[in-house]
Amino acid sequence: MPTLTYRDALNEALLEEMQRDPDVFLMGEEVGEYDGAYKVSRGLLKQFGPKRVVDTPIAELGFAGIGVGAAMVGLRPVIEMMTWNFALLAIDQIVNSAAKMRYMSGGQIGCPIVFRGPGGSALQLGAQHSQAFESWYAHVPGLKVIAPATPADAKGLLKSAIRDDDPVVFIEGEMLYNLKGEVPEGEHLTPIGVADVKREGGDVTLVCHSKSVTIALKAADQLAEAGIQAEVVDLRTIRPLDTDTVLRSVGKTHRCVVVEEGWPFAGVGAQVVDVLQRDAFDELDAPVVRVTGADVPMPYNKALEKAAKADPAQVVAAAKRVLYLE
Amino acid sequence: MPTLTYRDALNEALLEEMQRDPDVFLMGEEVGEYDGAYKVSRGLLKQFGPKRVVDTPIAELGFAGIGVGAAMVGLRPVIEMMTWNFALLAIDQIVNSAAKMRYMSGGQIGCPIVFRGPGGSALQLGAQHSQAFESWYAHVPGLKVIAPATPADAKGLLKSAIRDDDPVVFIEGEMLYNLKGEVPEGEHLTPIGVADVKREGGDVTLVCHSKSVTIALKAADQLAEAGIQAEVVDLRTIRPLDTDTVLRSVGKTHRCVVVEEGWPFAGVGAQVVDVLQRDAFDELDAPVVRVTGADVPMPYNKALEKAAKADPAQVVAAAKRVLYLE
Amino acid sequence: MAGSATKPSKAKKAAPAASAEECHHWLRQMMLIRHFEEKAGEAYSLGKIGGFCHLYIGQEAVGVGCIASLRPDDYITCSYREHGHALARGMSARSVMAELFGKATGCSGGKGGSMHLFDAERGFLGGHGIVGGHIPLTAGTAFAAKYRGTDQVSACFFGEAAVNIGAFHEALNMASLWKLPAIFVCENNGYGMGTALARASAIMDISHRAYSYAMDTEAVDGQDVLAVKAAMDRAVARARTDSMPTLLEMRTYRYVGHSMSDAAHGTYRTKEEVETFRQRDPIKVLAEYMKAGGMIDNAGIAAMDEEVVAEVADALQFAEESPDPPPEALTRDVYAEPR
Amino acid sequence: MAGSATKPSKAKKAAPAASAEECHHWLRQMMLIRHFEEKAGEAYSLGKIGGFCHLYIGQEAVGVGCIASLRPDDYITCSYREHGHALARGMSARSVMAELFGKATGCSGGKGGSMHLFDAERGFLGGHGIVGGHIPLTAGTAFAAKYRGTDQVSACFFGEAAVNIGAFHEALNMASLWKLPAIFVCENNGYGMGTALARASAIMDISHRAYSYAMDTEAVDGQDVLAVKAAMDRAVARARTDSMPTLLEMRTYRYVGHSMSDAAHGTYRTKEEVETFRQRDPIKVLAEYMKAGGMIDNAGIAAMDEEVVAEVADALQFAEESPDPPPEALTRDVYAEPR
Ligand SMILES: Cc1ncc(C[n+]2csc(CCOP(=O)(O)OP(=O)(O)O)c2C)c(N)n1
Ligand SMILES: Cc1ncc(C[n+]2csc(CCOP(=O)(O)OP(=O)(O)O)c2C)c(N)n1
Ligand SMILES: [Mg+2]
Ligand SMILES: [Mg+2]
Repeated sequence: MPTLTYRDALNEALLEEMQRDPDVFLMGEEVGEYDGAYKVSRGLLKQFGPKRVVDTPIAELGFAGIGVGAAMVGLRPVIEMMTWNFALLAIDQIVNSAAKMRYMSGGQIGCPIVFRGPGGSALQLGAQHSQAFESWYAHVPGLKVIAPATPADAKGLLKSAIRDDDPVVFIEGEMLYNLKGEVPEGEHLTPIGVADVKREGGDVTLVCHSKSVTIALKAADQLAEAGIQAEVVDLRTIRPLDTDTVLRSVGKTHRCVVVEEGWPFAGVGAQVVDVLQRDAFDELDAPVVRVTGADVPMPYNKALEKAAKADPAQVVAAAKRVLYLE
Repeated sequence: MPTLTYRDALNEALLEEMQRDPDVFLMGEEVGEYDGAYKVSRGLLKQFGPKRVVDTPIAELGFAGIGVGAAMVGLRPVIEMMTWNFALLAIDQIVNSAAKMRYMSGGQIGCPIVFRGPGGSALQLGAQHSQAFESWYAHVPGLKVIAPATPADAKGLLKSAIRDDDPVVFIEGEMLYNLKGEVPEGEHLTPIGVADVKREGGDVTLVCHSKSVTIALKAADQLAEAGIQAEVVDLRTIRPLDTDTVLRSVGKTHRCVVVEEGWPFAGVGAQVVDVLQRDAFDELDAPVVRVTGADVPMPYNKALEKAAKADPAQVVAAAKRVLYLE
Repeated sequence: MAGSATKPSKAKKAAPAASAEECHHWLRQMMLIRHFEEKAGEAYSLGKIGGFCHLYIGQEAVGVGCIASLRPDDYITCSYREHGHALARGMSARSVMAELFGKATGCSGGKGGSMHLFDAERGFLGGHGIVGGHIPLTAGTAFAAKYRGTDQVSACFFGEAAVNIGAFHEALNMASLWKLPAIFVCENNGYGMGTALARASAIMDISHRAYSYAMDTEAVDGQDVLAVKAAMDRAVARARTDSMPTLLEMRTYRYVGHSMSDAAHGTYRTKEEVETFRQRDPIKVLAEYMKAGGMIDNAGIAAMDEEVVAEVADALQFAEESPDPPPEALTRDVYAEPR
Repeated sequence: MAGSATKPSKAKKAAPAASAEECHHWLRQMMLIRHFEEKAGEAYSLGKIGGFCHLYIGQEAVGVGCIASLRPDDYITCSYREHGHALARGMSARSVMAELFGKATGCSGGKGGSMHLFDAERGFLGGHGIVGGHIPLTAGTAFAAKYRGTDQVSACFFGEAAVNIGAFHEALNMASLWKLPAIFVCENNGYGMGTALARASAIMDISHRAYSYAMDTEAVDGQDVLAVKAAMDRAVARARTDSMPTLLEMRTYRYVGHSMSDAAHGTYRTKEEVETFRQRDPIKVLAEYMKAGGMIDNAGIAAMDEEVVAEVADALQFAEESPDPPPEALTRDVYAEPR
């Protein structure tokens, strides 16, 4: 199996799906001639031409709506948001048009569209360029929300998302683009709504997604040195949430830490906790502890930014807390 | 003490604060000549003139940004969103400009602004006009989020919000505008971030806000008939969340139901549950149960809409569940 | 009053010829819409229709004239004020009224309502509730037609207040930049709810907004269905053959309030103003043209009126007797059925 | 290549007179900005500056000429490409460089960074990271000035790609509708990241977009600081005395990549194109004008250069030696201190 970067795995998914289905097209700022602001769409313009790889003006609300209109009549647009921070301008088209079209039309008109791009923080991009909005989109019925952590999942889930008949919010990560990993070739379709145990362990469950999977795996290694076996459950899909896999793990470990990059209030972790405290009430030997981004706008300064982010040390401390070791 | 409708209590707050501080002005669609789409600003144009009661074109992103700009240089804008569904178009100015201005500027430039208007569902307005977004705004550091349930709180909290030096998202309710209640005259300032026990009870805590307070109070009456005394805790402010008052109540009742109009996934209730399961882990005799809006876009049909909404019967059933009576 | 709507200016072009048969069809359609809306208003007051309900009384010529110019496989997206467009597109009075009543037999299954009428087979891609929100959708369906190489065109209907919102600006710039086969029809009825045009836009000549996008444009007398049809024909041809978009400003007027919860006059416009504009009632304008051309007489008009009254009465009864959607409809169509 | 920037056209007006003293001041400012940006680029490559960093090399005349026309109590809001405007406004090279280094002594306390420079006392209301997002903010500060009855004006600086976004359309319509004392300065440097103007806007003459808002407008040679100053003076006067807004299109060019992570040429424009535009380097244009007018000679220019080199070197050292913000700064200024 070849080893690819997360970026190239996404590129491969786009390439294969555009080859497979002529109705699939890519639209967004700098996706064509510039080969993508983060090079995810490198080579696609050359391969498919300007009709199917469409560079746009800076007008997120407009081109998100154009994507929805095209999806309403049967095309399968992939709309790139240069980053999910800029998608706030387009959120009316995602939430009021795409998410509701099938329901409002009594089932007549669906919206098979994928909105994709990097979310969350990178390094010192400041308050307006560092936000993670998974919990916002996962709040909305009619949307599916996917946040892959590895190159293999990135390819498999993007292929599944493009073939899905519902609007999908697909959140990548600038800090993940260079991550390397083995990626199955060809028809590698990862099911939507299915979490993945990335590391087995019996002592504590670390629920995570996207970048926080890397954090959780590092924490798990450190915990292992202290003789604690952590099970790392990568949600992969935020909505629909695979509560069974999480419950199965917590049923085994009886202790849980939820790790996410975003802000705490009503974040993805709050929903995971809500499910666990109800459906695993008798299984939990300790309250679920969350590790999140600091509840502040992202500062520019390097040291402050580091302090604002979830990291392995905080996860290790949280794990020890639910094990009553600290 | 006079009895006012929720609408007139808001009107009184606007009138008093505009009289008190010449820097306070009201801007939004139909707030002036039309006396407000829901008549909340009735008479203000006549009293203060078009300089301070400003009708706008339909351009939410634009006039929300104009409000932020005016607040950056010391005015105190009250920006009316005809409904919070339309504010999705302005959410970049609320989240990327208003919420971050003080932090990005290293404390130099604040943003004393109030965005207000009706949120949530009314009767048969359909999917695009019936949404409750409290949890979205409460997710964002830098914002305060208020959702009053009664005329007295509406007046007291709007006066406090207008005097607050931070951006406030103030969510009213079309179905609350006609609610009557006693409203203190003059300098009635309700503190932000303080919940209010609207009904004492020792058996189960019903946490609620905005319209769900009315639902919880009705449920409490029905429960009382079954000999169950429910304590109704009205959050009033969603961010900052008054966890002390909630914990105090749950410390007494050991059982909790959280009621909200919005969708379940990562809703306000999920955050309340997250806090309770951790800080009241040993107090809870049963998992916290939530009653929310159905996880669907709002249908138009009357019967389906009714089925989509939280109601007293569901709260009674939930209360009995946490009391292991059902 | 704050200022009345822009005076409807005579179309620059000579009154275009139209066959007697076409005129009959249009007259009947406009009368059907007028009567349908009057009855819908009554049903609303009787509590049979809930929520918001925006009537099309006074603007019938725009919907009828424009949609008459379209092919069955063209695409249409509208704002919430779209009962007339739905009927003009051939959706039955039954299916539209049943939707207003929230019934399972409604064109959106009772889940859309007055503001969200859909008929996929007829390319009727909705009523939409966010002002200007559907303008990019039209650019999207036009993009799809061009992408597929069909010569379908896409028509968008929105009000004059929508030209001041970001979605209008972004969509028209891209529609022109990418030469999309779209016709953007602005129904300038003078008011956005209670706000007269002069209080919302820095320019009164809305058609001039097209210059920012190097887009063809025309201001048209929206009360004259023949003028509307002729202008739309030009725009449709431009889209279908040259794949070029057009902005049409239809100068029209609504005789009723913004919605059922807004008075017809007395707050932001006078009774006199409404009466003045009623002089050029689109139904009267066409009827007089047809009578002058010997295409119809008063008896014919009366007969036609009886037909539409019957059709609407049937639709009301059908809606009344239709069942509600079943309880399980609540959770259906949130997502696609898994394949 | 996809297409070069719009050729800078000579300003219609005659080259305006400016005093020797003013010219000296502007030449020094432009040289300071040029040198500052070159050193900032180096510091970035050495890892002392993180994140995004957008340099102003080539566009100095616009910031200097426009801001020279403003009073100290006027308001300025910029995009993320605002180092030059900050220096032109009088913010010290020290405070700006320290902010780029993320230090506590930076103009935003180290928490804003390159894209978010603020100085409340100087009315410098930020760099902002959302394209077009600060255009309504300028309309807001102009609204505030008019509300208070002061004759302050508000200037907004944004790129040519920002004219295609909704915030531009909505803000300019309201600024014109309410006659707000604002000057909207579009710095048309030909590209929005890698997208040439012709691939983003349906019209190439950006100044014509003002017609949609009945707003005064001018296209100006952005490489000639005198022409820039003269045009800005006209716009500032219009705002200060008549409270009328203006759209100024400054035709300029950037000699470096969009940001530090974008090559100066080779992907979306050729080296030759960059060289062509370098012929009209704004510093060269002013220096030649001054030499021709006997205001300065090469020795004077060299001396001035030494001064700015020293000033920037001092700023670099200051930034290097300045402390990081303290750890508790993380949670400060999220909300106001309770009164
Ligand atoms: C973004 C947005 N803001 C506000 C509203 C509330 N609203 C509904 S219709 C309307 C007036 C629209 O006027 P116009 O565009 O002229 O259309 P008309 O109703 O006259 O056909 C307003 C303000 C909305 N639906 N969407
Ligand atoms: C809404 C939004 N979309 C995309 C981006 C990413 N981005 C930052 S600058 C830029 C190009 C802007 O070009 P222009 O407005 O011409 O300004 P210039 O950089 O040329 O000064 C883009 C696409 C952003 N910051 N905001
Ligand atoms: Mg109108
Ligand atoms: Mg540019």
